[in-house]
Amino acid sequence: MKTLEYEGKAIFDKYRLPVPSGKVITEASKAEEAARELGGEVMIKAQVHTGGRGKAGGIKKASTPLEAVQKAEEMLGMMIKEYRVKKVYIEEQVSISKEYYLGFTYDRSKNLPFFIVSSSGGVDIEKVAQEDPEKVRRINIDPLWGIHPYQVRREALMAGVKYEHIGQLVSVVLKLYNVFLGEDARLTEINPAIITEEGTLICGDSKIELDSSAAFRHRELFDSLEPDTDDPVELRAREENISFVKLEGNVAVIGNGAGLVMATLDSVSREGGTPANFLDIGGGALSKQMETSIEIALDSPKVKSLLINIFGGITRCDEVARGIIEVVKYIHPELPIVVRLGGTNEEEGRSILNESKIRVDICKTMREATVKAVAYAEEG
Amino acid sequence: MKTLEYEGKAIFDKYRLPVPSGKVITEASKAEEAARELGGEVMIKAQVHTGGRGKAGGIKKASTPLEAVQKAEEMLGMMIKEYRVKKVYIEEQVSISKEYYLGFTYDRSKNLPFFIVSSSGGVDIEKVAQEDPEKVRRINIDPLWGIHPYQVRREALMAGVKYEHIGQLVSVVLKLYNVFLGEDARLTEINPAIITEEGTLICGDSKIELDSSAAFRHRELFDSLEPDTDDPVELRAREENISFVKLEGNVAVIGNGAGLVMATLDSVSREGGTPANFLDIGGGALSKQMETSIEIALDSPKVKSLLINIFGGITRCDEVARGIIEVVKYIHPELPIVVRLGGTNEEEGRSILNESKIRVDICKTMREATVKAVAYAEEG
Amino acid sequence: MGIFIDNEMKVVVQGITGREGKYHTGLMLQYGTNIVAGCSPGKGGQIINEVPIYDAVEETVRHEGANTSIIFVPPGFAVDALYEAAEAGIRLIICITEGIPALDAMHALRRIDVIYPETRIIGPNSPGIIIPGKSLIGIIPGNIFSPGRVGIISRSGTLTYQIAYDLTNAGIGQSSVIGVGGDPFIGVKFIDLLELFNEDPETEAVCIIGEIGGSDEEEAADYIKNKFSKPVVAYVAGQTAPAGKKMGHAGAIISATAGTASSKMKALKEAGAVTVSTPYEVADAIKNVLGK
Amino acid sequence: MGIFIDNEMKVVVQGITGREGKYHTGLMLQYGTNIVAGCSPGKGGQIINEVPIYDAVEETVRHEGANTSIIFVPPGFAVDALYEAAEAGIRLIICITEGIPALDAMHALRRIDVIYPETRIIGPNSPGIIIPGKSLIGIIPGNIFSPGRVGIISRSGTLTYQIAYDLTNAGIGQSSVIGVGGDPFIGVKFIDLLELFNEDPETEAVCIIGEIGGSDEEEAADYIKNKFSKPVVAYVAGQTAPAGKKMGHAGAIISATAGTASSKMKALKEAGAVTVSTPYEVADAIKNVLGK
Repeated sequence: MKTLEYEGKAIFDKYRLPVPSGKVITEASKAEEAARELGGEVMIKAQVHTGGRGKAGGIKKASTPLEAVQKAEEMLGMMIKEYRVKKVYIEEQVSISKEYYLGFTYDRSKNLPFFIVSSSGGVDIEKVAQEDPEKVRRINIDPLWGIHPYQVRREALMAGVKYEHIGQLVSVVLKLYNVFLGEDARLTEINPAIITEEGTLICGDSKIELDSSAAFRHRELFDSLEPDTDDPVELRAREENISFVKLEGNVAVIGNGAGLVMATLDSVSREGGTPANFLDIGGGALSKQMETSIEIALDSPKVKSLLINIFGGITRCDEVARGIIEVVKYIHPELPIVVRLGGTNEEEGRSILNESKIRVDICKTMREATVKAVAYAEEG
Repeated sequence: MKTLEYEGKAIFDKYRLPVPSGKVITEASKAEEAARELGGEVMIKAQVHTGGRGKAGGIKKASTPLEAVQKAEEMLGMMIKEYRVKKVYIEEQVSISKEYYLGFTYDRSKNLPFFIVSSSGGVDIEKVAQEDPEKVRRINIDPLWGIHPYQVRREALMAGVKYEHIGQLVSVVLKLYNVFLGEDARLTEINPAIITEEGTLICGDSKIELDSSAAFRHRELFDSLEPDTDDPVELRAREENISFVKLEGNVAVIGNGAGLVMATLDSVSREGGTPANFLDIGGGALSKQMETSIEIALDSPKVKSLLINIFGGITRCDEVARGIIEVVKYIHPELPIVVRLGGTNEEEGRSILNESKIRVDICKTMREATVKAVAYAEEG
Repeated sequence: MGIFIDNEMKVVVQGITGREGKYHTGLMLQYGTNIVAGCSPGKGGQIINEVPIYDAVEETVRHEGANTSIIFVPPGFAVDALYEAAEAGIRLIICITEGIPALDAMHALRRIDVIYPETRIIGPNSPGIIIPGKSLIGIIPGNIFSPGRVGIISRSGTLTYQIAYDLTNAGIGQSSVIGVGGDPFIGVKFIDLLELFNEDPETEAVCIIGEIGGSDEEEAADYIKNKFSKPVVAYVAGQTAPAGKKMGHAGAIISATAGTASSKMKALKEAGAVTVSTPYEVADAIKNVLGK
Repeated sequence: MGIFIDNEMKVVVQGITGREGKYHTGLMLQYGTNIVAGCSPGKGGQIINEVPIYDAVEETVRHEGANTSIIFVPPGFAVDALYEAAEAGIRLIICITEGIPALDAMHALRRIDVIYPETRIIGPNSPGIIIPGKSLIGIIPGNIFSPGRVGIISRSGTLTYQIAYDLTNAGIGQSSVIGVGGDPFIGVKFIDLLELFNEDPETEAVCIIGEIGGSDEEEAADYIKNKFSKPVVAYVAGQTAPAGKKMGHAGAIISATAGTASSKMKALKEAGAVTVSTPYEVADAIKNVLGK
């Protein structure tokens, strides 16, 4: 779950990280009062779940409250990549004498978090790492050891941070690590960490990715966050707790188990088609979940066929077959549906489907089913 | 630094530990409004830095706001051991169906904190440990491992806590450990942890001992706490950062270094006297510190002689001698003073003192000085 | 008997009184697994499926000699169960629970690694281990496996079943099958298992079923190149997955710079593994490497 | 050369630019201690007392071969200095700083013990170590010590000087003198030092200077009883101290049930040590046990 800048900055503020004052608005008319409260000269910043908004016109200066209204008006409703700007953040302007990068995320192969510092902030850190590797330092953190000032100091100096900024920077980094741990983040970033002309460090932007698995202990926060997608189908899938990712192709896919669904997408590609989505109905799910899944998978004009690939393990294929029949009878899909049932009681499952006379193609192997679904999509 | 009940409960509340509502007052007339706000039937509890206040009449029930005023009036100003009651806590009454004991402190020999749980609460835990050892369980905590619900559950059940209370108890214990770590405590105790007649766990009392060495990062809290002594001399010593403990004897003692001062007290006893205090002027301290130290050491009618025992290491005895002369000339003490200077430049130090003609006895050895100071005290 | 499993294995089921725990305990017992106890705080003294229940894992070790644990406890409590098992002296823990917060898992794995270095953890979010025909600790459907000489290591449940079923139908049995789990932080990794399979006399060839995300496959490739002496067939799921999107498993995310299926396949291929691009090509590839 | 100290010792002073650090560096150099570097963040490149200064301990290890550190850093930063030294590979750390929060010290000692088990920490709140006539790492006044064959281990600074001075005046020299520190949580304890003195060919007898609080003396007594082969003279300060009051040192508090001077003296006496009740009786007792 990704936060918007203003959401992340509110979290930063809770941990006493230095952030500029600001106010989020959804109507341009509110920009005037907000700008006035913030001292007149402000930044207008589009709140969207994507990077690169500066280049896309999503960050503007305004010198007067009226100019703030005008800029907010231009910005609200515009598109940045696939995201529509629904909120803008009115923030006090800060002078910039230097920009650093500070971030935490984790290294899966070592099962450890790591810290990155760069003396080149305000730009994409991956790009800095490629073009100016000597300006970027990264260290793994042993969670039993913790992160201590000497480490931050050492790495920051090696990355080219000026000594006069080290004191503030150490304090900010330790707080940022508290955000990382305390909020169950997958990633926390301050980019840029601005040194103002007065020499004070302040967080120019915020980036936080939260771990949805930990939502149960951050309920209030999660409930308050803007969803990080605008897509109504993805939103619905989330509500129904269905694991769904929209893709660009025309063969809709439903399967059970993340690995099997990914493999089904691979198979669609391999047989010359293009998958329209990833959709894992999960283990043990039957008619209700299947019904919603089919609705979600088919909710796109691009989709030309549906491939249901179920492997029966503990849940037997005969049970699955009965579930499919119930749903298909009820929702009457108009597209060709190919069903493949394999595993426990697969033959019983297939004969139940056959006898039901519902309009689905029943296949024995994954390859056969995939080839058929791809062919339907090409025809359709 | 020990907290009073109401101070500890405010800390508990910050960590979301369940505490009854209450209000601290210093004038009996305020008890009426407090009691009314708390529902009429309240407890009146003397806030003093000592245990056993229940037996001493420092905890009373009141059934009406007017009775609360009357009880508060009786209690304010009374003495409990050597402490005068200056504040009382008006607290809502809670019903009691069971009382447990929960506490954290640390084991110095293992360099680890430990947790204690007992199914017998509301009484002195040391006494329970002696009389009903099977009702008390103690486990060491490896700070790298942490304390986890399974440990609390296991120990609590073994100590005889009822299973139906375990869920709440685990949650309270984990929060109490957060208090222990988060506030740099030497000890945190909930005794009793009350199970009400409705089956809810609530903290009946609070006991917290804070680590003064960590005061620099809890400045606001430390500044807000009542001092845990009423003695004006001890209070002054604290203000002056002099390490001072009042004792019962008549030979005042000043020395440099905690070990040497303790050893000087031992020597006074060994030579048949009784020390009046412990006072360590610390390393490198000279005239100003010596002046205050002498004032503090002599501020008791019991004191009949003063023994100054200084060992010159890095700080040389000649420097110390000059410091003593300056102070003694200025404050004109009327009691016999015995000074012993040993170590670096001890002979120079002694001749400087001798030549100064100030009225002090100068000794070469610690034994000689001690014997002399004890003899003076007996005479005086 | 198989990877991690010998005749001395005595299993305690943590969370045996929950729906999943109870159900799969029945299936494991049917398969012949030596389950000696269950653990469920507050339910001590009960008997479920003829298995005695205790309040604490430590009691199951003391009274029943438990040395292996399987965890069915919900995500908010599963890490506590891991700690409890490790402290009680359990030396193999299979954690089935899905949805444990990543940082909880990370802390637990590191702590247990440092304080109880003898303890091995499989998962979280693992389907378990099966030694076909002999023993099953997990939620794997035993009926689709058959005894034989091909080892399987996998990050995915259903996909493993799919591939094992194909092998079984092709007459190729399996020696040991281990699901390492689909979470970002897991205990035993591919490389640990390859070391064991390298020494395992029951195993002739190994099938690796990878996924996007992380770098376990790359590390495995490195090991295969330098030290592994048996033939390997590998399939990595997610060749069509876009970067930054979670594909079902919490661990199946391609980051901006690493974790793509093609980089993993490339590494494995260069290390000498036979790689295939769909699961239904695995059985033939295994036949080839075995020379059948 | 002495306990913990050999000819390979190369000392870095952490906090060398502070008042205390600078002053005592001068005294240590005068005494002949091999100080190779100082560490003070932001002051790297300077030279103080002919000692080169670096920003990080790791650099002093890399450039000067430092293997021993002495810490003069203020309480709020001292624990960071401990961590830095341990990570940099320093294997003996003497922490002079007084007033470190107890839980900080506890965490640091435990972490370093687990992650860098080869690292020994003396202190915090230690006056240091002296090998009379050879080397001094600490704030101990060197002039009052003399070379000889009596080891001293102590929880107190000035009291150690007092007793060592009496010994020197009585013609009894010292082999190694170590102040373990007056804080509640310390690294090296009496028992660790007794093990070393037991094997030390330079030492004929040991003098233990204890204090109220904790149980180090009791543990030492246990070791003396069972394993220590040299004569011991012991004095425990604080026989007249009341329970619950801090006697100067943060560690010198008698708890309700343990830590009294009399219980410590009793344990030491029963273990075979000669105990005395004032510091000025130590020198005679040492003469006696040495048969002089």
